[in-house]
Amino acid sequence: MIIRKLVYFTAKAIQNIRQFLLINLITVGIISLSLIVLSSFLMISLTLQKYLDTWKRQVPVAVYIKDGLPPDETTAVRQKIMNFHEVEEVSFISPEEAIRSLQEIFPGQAHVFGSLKENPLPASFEIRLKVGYQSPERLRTLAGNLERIPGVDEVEYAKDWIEGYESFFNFVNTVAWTIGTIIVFATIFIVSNTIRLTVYARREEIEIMKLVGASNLFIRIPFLFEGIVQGLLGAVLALIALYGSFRLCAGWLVHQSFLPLQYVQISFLPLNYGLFILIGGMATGLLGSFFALGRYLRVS
Amino acid sequence: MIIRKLVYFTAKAIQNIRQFLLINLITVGIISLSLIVLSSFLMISLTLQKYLDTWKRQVPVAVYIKDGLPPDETTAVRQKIMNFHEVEEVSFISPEEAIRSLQEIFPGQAHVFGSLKENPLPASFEIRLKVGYQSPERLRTLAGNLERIPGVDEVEYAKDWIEGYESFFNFVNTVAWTIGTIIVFATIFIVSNTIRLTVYARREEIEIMKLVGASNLFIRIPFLFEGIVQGLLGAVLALIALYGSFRLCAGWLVHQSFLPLQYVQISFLPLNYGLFILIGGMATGLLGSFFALGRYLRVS
Amino acid sequence: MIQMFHVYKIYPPNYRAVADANLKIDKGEFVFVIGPSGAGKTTLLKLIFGAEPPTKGQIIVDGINTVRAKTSTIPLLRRRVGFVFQDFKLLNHRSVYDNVALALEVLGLKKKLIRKRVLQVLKQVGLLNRINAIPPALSGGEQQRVAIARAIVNDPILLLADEPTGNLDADITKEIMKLFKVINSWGTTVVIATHNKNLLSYHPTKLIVLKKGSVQGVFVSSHKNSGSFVPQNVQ
Amino acid sequence: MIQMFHVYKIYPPNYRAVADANLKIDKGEFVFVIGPSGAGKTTLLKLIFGAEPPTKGQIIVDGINTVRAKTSTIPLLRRRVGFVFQDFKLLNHRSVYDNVALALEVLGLKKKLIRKRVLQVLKQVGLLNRINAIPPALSGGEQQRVAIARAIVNDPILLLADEPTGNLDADITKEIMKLFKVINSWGTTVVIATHNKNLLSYHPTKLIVLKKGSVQGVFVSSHKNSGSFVPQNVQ
Ligand SMILES: Nc1ncnc2c1ncn2[C@@H]1O[C@H](COP(=O)(O)OP(=O)(O)OP(=O)(O)O)[C@@H](O)[C@H]1O
Ligand SMILES: Nc1ncnc2c1ncn2[C@@H]1O[C@H](COP(=O)(O)OP(=O)(O)OP(=O)(O)O)[C@@H](O)[C@H]1O
Ligand SMILES: [Mg+2]
Ligand SMILES: [Mg+2]
Repeated sequence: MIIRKLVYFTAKAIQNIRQFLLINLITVGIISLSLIVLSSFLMISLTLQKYLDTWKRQVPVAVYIKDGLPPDETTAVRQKIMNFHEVEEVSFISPEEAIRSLQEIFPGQAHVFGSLKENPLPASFEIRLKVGYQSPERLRTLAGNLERIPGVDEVEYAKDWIEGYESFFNFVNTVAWTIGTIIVFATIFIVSNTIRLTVYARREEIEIMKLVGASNLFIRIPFLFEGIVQGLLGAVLALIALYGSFRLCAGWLVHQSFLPLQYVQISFLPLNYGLFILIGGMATGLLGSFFALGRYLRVS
Repeated sequence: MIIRKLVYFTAKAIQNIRQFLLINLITVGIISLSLIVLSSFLMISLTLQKYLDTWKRQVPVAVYIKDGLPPDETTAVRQKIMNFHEVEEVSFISPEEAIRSLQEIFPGQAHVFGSLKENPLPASFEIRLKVGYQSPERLRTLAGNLERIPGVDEVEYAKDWIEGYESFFNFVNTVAWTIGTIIVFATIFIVSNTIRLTVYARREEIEIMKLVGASNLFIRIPFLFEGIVQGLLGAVLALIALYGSFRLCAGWLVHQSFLPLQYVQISFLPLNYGLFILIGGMATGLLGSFFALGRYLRVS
Repeated sequence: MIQMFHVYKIYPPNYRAVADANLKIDKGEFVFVIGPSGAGKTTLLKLIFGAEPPTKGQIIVDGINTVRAKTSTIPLLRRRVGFVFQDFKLLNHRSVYDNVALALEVLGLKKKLIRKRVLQVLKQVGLLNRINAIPPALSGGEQQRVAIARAIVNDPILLLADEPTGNLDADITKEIMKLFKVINSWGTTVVIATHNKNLLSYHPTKLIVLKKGSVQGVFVSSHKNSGSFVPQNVQ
Repeated sequence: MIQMFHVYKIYPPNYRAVADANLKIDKGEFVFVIGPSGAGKTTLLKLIFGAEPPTKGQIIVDGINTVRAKTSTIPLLRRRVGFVFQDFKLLNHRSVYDNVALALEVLGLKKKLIRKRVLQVLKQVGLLNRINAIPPALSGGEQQRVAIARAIVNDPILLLADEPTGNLDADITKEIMKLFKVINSWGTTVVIATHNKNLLSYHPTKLIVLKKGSVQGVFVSSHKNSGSFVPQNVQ
């Protein structure tokens, strides 16, 4: 019984889609384009975040060691640093290495540094942190803790830079969420109202169905099926179009000498986002049909 | 005669809008939302560009002067630097100032620098460039030219940084153009197809007009008027909504301690962009109606 | 079968389509509603069908008070009532077959059963050759016959036919009226609204005369198939 | 006024609605087209009106070959021809007044002139009291009269009326037919398609009998208003 009804309603929905082909194509097109805008936005803001993340990962923390610390104590300091769970990698920078990199930074003054009687620079450990531990507060606490290790003279990191970065990141994030929310709402509004227009164009059909004694459910179900199919088709088309242009763009971008691509791979939408688009498309189609019908089902 | 026709068609368009109020409201809503997405995107990418521009403006170029250059020759160098039209501002950094800023950069080693017998650092001029002269190539040529000034030892600028920045900027730009183009096309597609759906819902009207001997132009003009009015209304609503939320957001953002806002003011769409939205809305409405009608006017 | 008590239908702003109608139609009757254009015939039928709510008064159809009934019972009633609409109300994008089948699909019948019954009825109205055409590709008379087929396909207990032969020639009119008579003889109450006085030769059991929304008189056949009427007092 | 040469109308896939029609209707004639449901009456009228292109053959209306004419001349012809459609074809969202006025608006007349003429015609068909109603709020007969009003409002040189009294009672039918007669007496050629043989009492000058798409015969009144017909050979 239930299977027979399911078959019946599916057949009806397919029949409807074929009979109102133009209307359905337009609806699917609009759903698809709305979702393309939404998901290309998602994709790009994800890439941007990844990009900013790699930047962040590069923030080094320098732990300067007291002048003339014996080697075994230096090793002990290294061990203690390693014990912090925030720490990903530690590398030792001898005073010679330090002056060499300073010379690299000021190549014009290479001779000046070379002529120094005494190396003024201390030895240090350069620390790379794990992802997610680069916020200004976390860094401040970590620096304080590191400074308390015996044998450590001073801890330094690009404080200004990390704070500037953080605010920039927040800014980009806020912007992304704002646009994202606008786009999501716009998509829902546009899709549901597009469906409303198609239902408007078919209001006589609904009226006639009511006149032959069809229950609201009987009228509604094929429309809901249709909405789901439209939403699903729209989402699938959107994902296909996105994937196609992603392959094209990714191929092209790799050949451009943009710096970021050395660090970040532009990646396609992760699986869960793809599913989100699919389910979102179906849900909007379904709910759009549901609400669009309300108005016409209420009249006797 | 023409005025009478204009009055007639305007009256028809208004009558149509009133008689198909729901349809028109939906269309206006969809146009409006599409334009909101488009223009909030425009607004934000403009703000981002402004933000990146202020960053760029801060790139300093350092011109190191030969050791022990007499004051009058130093002045001559300054004069020659000033003659470059790229240069916006020149400031002299004495060796003492240089070491002081070095001490600031390495506060832990302050005593080390203090104990130096001889100041190893040369005097320099720090140059700020005018906007638009910060591309890597331009900087390279400028540096070469500056180096050829007699009395100049070496020219330095954050080469890596500027190239990294440039590629980031290009990346953001490409992304913005890509999304922008997608959104523009999506808007046009959605608006024109929404209008197509409304025309579909009214195809009988068109058929009847043809049967009483109306020319295609006679049928078309009220629809075009309607399209223009819908587009214009949609654009106006979009701009109002944008301006409203801009005021709200701007007020809220100022109270957030995001760094960028110290440098950049989020500004509303410039006048020409606003006009672009208005005219774009009208044009999409007009063309949407024009093409939507084609199909139904062709049948006899 | 049908009872109306002081029924008014006043269309906005203030147009009296039906005023103070009191009627009683018994099960198995064959009733004509006649009156000039605009008299309120269609409105009266729509009131019985629950397609328009009355402004005032009570209507009882097959024991159901359509004014007070829950909205969910109206569809149930309609599945047992056939209505031939004056403007046909056919689905323009569906074939003749689908249009007629619709009335059985809402009953949830099996496909095979539906097919058998639909073909049978389409044969009765002489449309077997147009089975796959859509209504806009039919002549006026053919559309009207589709509407008739849809109204009778589900063996209704009550058939409301609004000007069912307005687009039919004399021969087909005769066929259709015979069909209605047959259906009536099987127990279906039949109410036909028409302006065509020629149809009176088909011996109604009751004749309701409308004029400007008022029931001018109800005439009841003195004995079956007599064709002569005597005034009747309705309660 | 109208000439048809070997006109065929074959609807897809292969349905002969009109086959080998040869007709000649002169200016000022009062013609009936009769035939059973589905005979091709509506199709014939639509062919004359240019609403459907013939599959084969030539049609000349008022000196214009509608088959070969540029698409831009068809609207010009239609402005001089009135058509009462069997399904009315009224704008459902426009008032009765607007529907009738439309036929004058396409002529580009002044508002005042339009108003005068529309009110005059609506009075003739007895609809002055329903002037602001929209068609869905009218009875079937009222809608039909709006369609008639729209067809005659622009003083057409040719009036094509498809079943114009199918929804009208005897009294109003008489009024409308009288109106058609008056219009005809002013020089308008009138062609009425109907299945209602009663209308023959209105003395056509020519009677075209259709059956299954073929012209079975053309009968011409032997002398004016005689009501008797003799067969005519059409070229
Ligand atoms: N929805 C409506 N809104 C306003 N007035 C209406 C509506 N429906 C019908 N009327 C008016 O009510 C009156 C009766 O209409 P109804 O359709 O019942 O007449 P009828 O007897 O069926 O006439 P006909 O023989 O012409 O079909 C008419 O004058 C009509 O204009
Ligand atoms: N668009 C169409 N496509 C296919 N067949 C059509 C179309 N229009 C009409 N027909 C068929 O052509 C035949 C003649 O139709 P037409 O409307 O001319 O008949 P009619 O004489 O006006 O009949 P009625 O008296 O019932 O209105 C009918 O059988 C009809 O089904
Ligand atoms: Mg009626
Ligand atoms: Mg016909």
